Amino acid sequence: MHAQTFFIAFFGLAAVWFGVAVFRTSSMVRSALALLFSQTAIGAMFLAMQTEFLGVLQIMMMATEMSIMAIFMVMYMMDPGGLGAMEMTHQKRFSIAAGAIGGGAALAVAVLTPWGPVVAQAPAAAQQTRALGLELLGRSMLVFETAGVTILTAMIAATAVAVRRREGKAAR
Amino acid sequence: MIHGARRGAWSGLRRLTARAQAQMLAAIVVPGPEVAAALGLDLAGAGLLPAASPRHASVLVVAGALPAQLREAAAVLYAQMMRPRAVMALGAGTLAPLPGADVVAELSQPALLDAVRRLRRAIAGGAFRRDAAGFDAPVLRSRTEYVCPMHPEVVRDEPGSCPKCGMTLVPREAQDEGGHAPDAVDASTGMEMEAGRGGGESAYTCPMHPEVVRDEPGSCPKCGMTLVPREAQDEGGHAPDAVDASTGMEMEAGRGGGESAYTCPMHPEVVRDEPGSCPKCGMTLVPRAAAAKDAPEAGHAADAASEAAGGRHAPMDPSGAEHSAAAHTGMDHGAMDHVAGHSTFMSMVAVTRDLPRSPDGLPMDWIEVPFGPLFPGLPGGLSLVLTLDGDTVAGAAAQAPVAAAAAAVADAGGRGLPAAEFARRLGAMDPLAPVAYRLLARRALECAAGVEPDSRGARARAGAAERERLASHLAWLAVFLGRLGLEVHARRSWGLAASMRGADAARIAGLAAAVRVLVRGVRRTPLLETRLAGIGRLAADGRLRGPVARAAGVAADGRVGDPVYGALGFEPVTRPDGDARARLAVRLDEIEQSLRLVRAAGVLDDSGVPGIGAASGTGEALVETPRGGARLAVSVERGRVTAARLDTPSTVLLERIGSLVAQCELGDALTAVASLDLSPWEVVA
Amino acid sequence: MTTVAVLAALLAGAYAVAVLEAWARTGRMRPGGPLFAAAALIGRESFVPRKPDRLFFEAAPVLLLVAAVLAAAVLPWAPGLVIVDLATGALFVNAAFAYVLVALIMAGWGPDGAYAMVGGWRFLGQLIGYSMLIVMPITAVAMRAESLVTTVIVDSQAGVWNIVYQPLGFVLFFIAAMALAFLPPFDLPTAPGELAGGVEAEYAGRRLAVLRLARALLVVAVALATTVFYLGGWRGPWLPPWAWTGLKTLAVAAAMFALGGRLPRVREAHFLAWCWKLGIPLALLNIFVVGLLVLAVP
Amino acid sequence: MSTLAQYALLLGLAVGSAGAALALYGLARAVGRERREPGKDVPATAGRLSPKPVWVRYHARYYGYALLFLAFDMEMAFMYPWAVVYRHEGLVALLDMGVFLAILFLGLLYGWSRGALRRQ
Repeated sequence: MHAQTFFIAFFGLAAVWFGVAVFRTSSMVRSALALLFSQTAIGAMFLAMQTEFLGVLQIMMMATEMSIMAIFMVMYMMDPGGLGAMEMTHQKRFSIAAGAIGGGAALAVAVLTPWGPVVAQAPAAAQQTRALGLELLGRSMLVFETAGVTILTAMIAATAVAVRRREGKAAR
Repeated sequence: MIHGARRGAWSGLRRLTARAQAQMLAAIVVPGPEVAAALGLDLAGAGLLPAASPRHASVLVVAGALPAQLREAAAVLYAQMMRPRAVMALGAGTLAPLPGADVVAELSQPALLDAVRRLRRAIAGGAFRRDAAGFDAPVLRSRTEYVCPMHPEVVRDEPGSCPKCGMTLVPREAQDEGGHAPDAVDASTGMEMEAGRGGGESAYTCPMHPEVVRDEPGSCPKCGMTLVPREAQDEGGHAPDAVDASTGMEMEAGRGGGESAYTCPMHPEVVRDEPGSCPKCGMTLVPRAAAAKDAPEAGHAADAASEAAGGRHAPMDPSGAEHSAAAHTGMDHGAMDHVAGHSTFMSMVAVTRDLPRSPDGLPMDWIEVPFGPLFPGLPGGLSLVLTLDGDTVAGAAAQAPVAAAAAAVADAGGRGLPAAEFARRLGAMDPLAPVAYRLLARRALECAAGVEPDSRGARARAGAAERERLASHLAWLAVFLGRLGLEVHARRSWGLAASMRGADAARIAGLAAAVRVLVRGVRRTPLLETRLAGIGRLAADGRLRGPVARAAGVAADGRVGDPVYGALGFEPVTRPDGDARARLAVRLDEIEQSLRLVRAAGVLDDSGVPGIGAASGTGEALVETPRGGARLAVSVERGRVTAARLDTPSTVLLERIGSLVAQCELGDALTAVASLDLSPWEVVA
Repeated sequence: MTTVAVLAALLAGAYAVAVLEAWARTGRMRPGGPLFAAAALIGRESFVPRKPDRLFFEAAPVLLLVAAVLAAAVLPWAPGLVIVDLATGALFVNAAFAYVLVALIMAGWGPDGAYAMVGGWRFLGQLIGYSMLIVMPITAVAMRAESLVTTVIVDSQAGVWNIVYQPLGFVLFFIAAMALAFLPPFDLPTAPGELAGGVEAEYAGRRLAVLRLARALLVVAVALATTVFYLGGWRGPWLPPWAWTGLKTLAVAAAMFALGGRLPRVREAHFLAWCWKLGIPLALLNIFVVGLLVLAVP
Repeated sequence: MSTLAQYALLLGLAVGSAGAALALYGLARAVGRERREPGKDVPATAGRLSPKPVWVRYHARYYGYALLFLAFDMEMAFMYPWAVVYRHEGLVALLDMGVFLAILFLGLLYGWSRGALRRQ
């Protein structure tokens, strides 16, 4: 139990540390990969909390998605290597306020929501995956299919933007 | 003992690794493996492993004499190799600026085998030594030059002021190739000017050691780096894109005299007399004068600079570094804040306005990347610089720094050269096709002197020319297959190409079966046709010659109509498509064809100097070299060649590279260039 | 104990793979070659280019090594002979393989050299092609096994190996696995003869040694994954189970090298087009067919 | 072995592999130090010194694929739990996932028709 708490705290701090690193560097690739490792640390936190499927999924998906984010940042940002040591932050006061409010709201939800009784023992990891599958095909089928439609919308929107660009009508 | 040893005394661990390194010799060949093969060297057969990058190589093999430019390039490669490193010189003359050769041998396969043995011993016993010397060469040193920020044409070797405008010249790192000034220093150009106006005193500091502050340009006493103006470091944020704009806008702001109004980038209706933030969105207001100029980010740069200028007057006190840091921090809260904020998302259109556009309309930075003169997979000596837009080639500049043709021909002027010497020089011009060029000289001289060539000799010379074509095509095939990753076939091809040198008809007949197996194997390689289709398409026109023209459907062949070849049963090979696939097919067909021609000729002989006595006259000849028809016109006076004009196939190919690779993917572009089989040695300037 | 045994097996596999790779490149089988190569690399200098992203440059080989080891850690050599028999093993293998991309991007970006950078971003394009062809066939394998546990997946092949049960999935996975380990003809990021070493171009000495070791382990991991998912893992007559796993893994690796030496390097545009216009529809078809089979044959 | 012990072992392996690499570096260090020489630290470019930085806006021509890939990657999150219970649920699962994949495939076809599946 103590080990579990220790690792949750350790990876939590790692996630925060990498999260800070995102803004402390002027290199776009570093920034993107710092975000990746922040997300990986969150995945490790999930593992420490014994939610195996979620944790491994997080660790897997973030690697590719953040790498793709890195290439898009390198494509569109000025000076992606950070050679000019450009200051990356702006509107600091506003951001700090927004961050504080957002963080406070999340904390409030976490603390104030009645989560119900604590389960003494987490279900076995294989059982979790099964239960998730049954949930997807049972109660949450509509959510699942809606997710499909949402993804379709995203694909169409993304393609439409890319295609318009290709024709050179609006090069943003 | 080798020149490139690591420093240190022997220990057990070092002895062990030295022995292992003697076994694993990864080699880089200069000028290139195709030259080595033409000289009859089979490097893989001698146990040298190919190295993709100089970082992986432990031996630099010099095959044959190198022209000065290639020696310099080889020195750069050598400098970038990791110690312990060695130089093996095979039949090479001068090596400078390379250090002396660690192993010297003549140009032959047995000598190479022996040299590799000696090199292994030398490395096993000399990879470490206490007194290992460093390596330096002029080509590796960068010098600092001084340019005027306003007049780029003013370049001086010494610091000083511009003769045109009186401004202080700013330092810039420069290489012999030119144009290598790092962006951070470029950025200083704009800022330096500002400082100059602000009082003329600027401080120079080391990018690595901020505590080093000088009031003169120079280099850092700690690390030797060029000092950069302090402002450049602080203001580096605008590098590299906003620089030009900021230079211009600076003047604008200076003239404006500070009476500009401030407006919000998002809400143009918000106008204030003072700097501050927008009541609607909270963003920092920007000066309207600049915004109206449609280059707002530049205006900010200027604004930021003038705001911060007070705090940045080059202090010479010991707390200089601290002072500068304070100035920087101050800017974070104020001016710098909106500069950065602005340029990251607000005014991308303005910021990227001057960037080059790709065909899909996206503004990108382009970089110039050298792919030569010593790039593995391209002909050694071909200096190719590609402008890359991501992984796509936006432009190309190809040069042949090793082109010797002009020199060989020009030297024929004046008193003139004896005919034999002229033929020898022309033959030595291109290491990839010496026989064809000797033959060309001979034919032209015979024509000039009116000597009738004897038919038996002509037949033997045709046989020798075909042997050379065979070797040349096989070497090209090896390079080409190697770059496609077909290592198995490439290896076989190298061995065959090297063993063609000096082989007689019987030996070639013995090798014919292996050559046919190779050709058949390449033809049957799955996906190869798909891989090459459509790459490097060149339409046939009157100027293209050789296999490249024949792959585009034109039977441009100097052998057509030659009675000697007619007697041997020659028919030109053509393919219609004009792409890399067709070039491969044509060369494969020609390899088989040359085998047949060699067998039909029976005797191979290219010796014999044309005996033209003291004849005079002019003559012209055309010989089909492995790369296409080469034409030579000579004027002979009393047995001496006084003038000569040479036209070679590679000259035309070199001109086509630019259009050939435009908008190709990088790998396709390099494949296209490689498929031409261009010989930089025979290019006529 | 199990951990030590499996790690030893992995190292032995990496050694064999290094011998195989040298054989594919030079045509000569030198059993002692990798030892010499390692000893030679240890004794050579290893330079960091100037003004690089030093953190990336140093981290890339180590990250590649970690990714390869972790991927192999959840794959069984015999019943009980697996380091971690994770409940989501098949998914975890994927997760570990995803960091190969991260490592190569770091190695490409780190040295601030053109050849390396092009190589790194090329591999991202390559991943966009092969990634779905790793994930979707594994899904079909999991459908049959009703589990993501790698040992259960081997057990599910008791009657018929998956190579027979879902040959389409095997072919797709095999090709994608080669692309993942950037083996020829999918060696776009390193591309000897085309990019002068690509992401490897600036690495030398000890860092190159770690990079090469990691790459060899990665090849072992993908070959082992192919064995476990499609070739019945440790199943086979006469020999002990671990020997079967070892033999099959080596055979898969040898097949990959033999195939790679005989095919020209693909063009990135072709690879992406094939993967998306042919591979993904086929992978979905494979899932559908396996779905019908699973329901039809209880 | 408990799941937590499994994760700890995986973490240990990761740290151990990194440690092994560092040990190798230490061994190599014992052989000798690098020697700084002019030109050595410039990235190797075929025999020409080119010290200019290459970290600039990089045009990746596969961004059309990349956008579709993000969607497909997301979809895999649902595929694994589904695959595990597939046999148990039977026809319902097949139909359910069939609809889901059909929707996704539609997206692929749309992208294909608009030219996202090619070098831009």
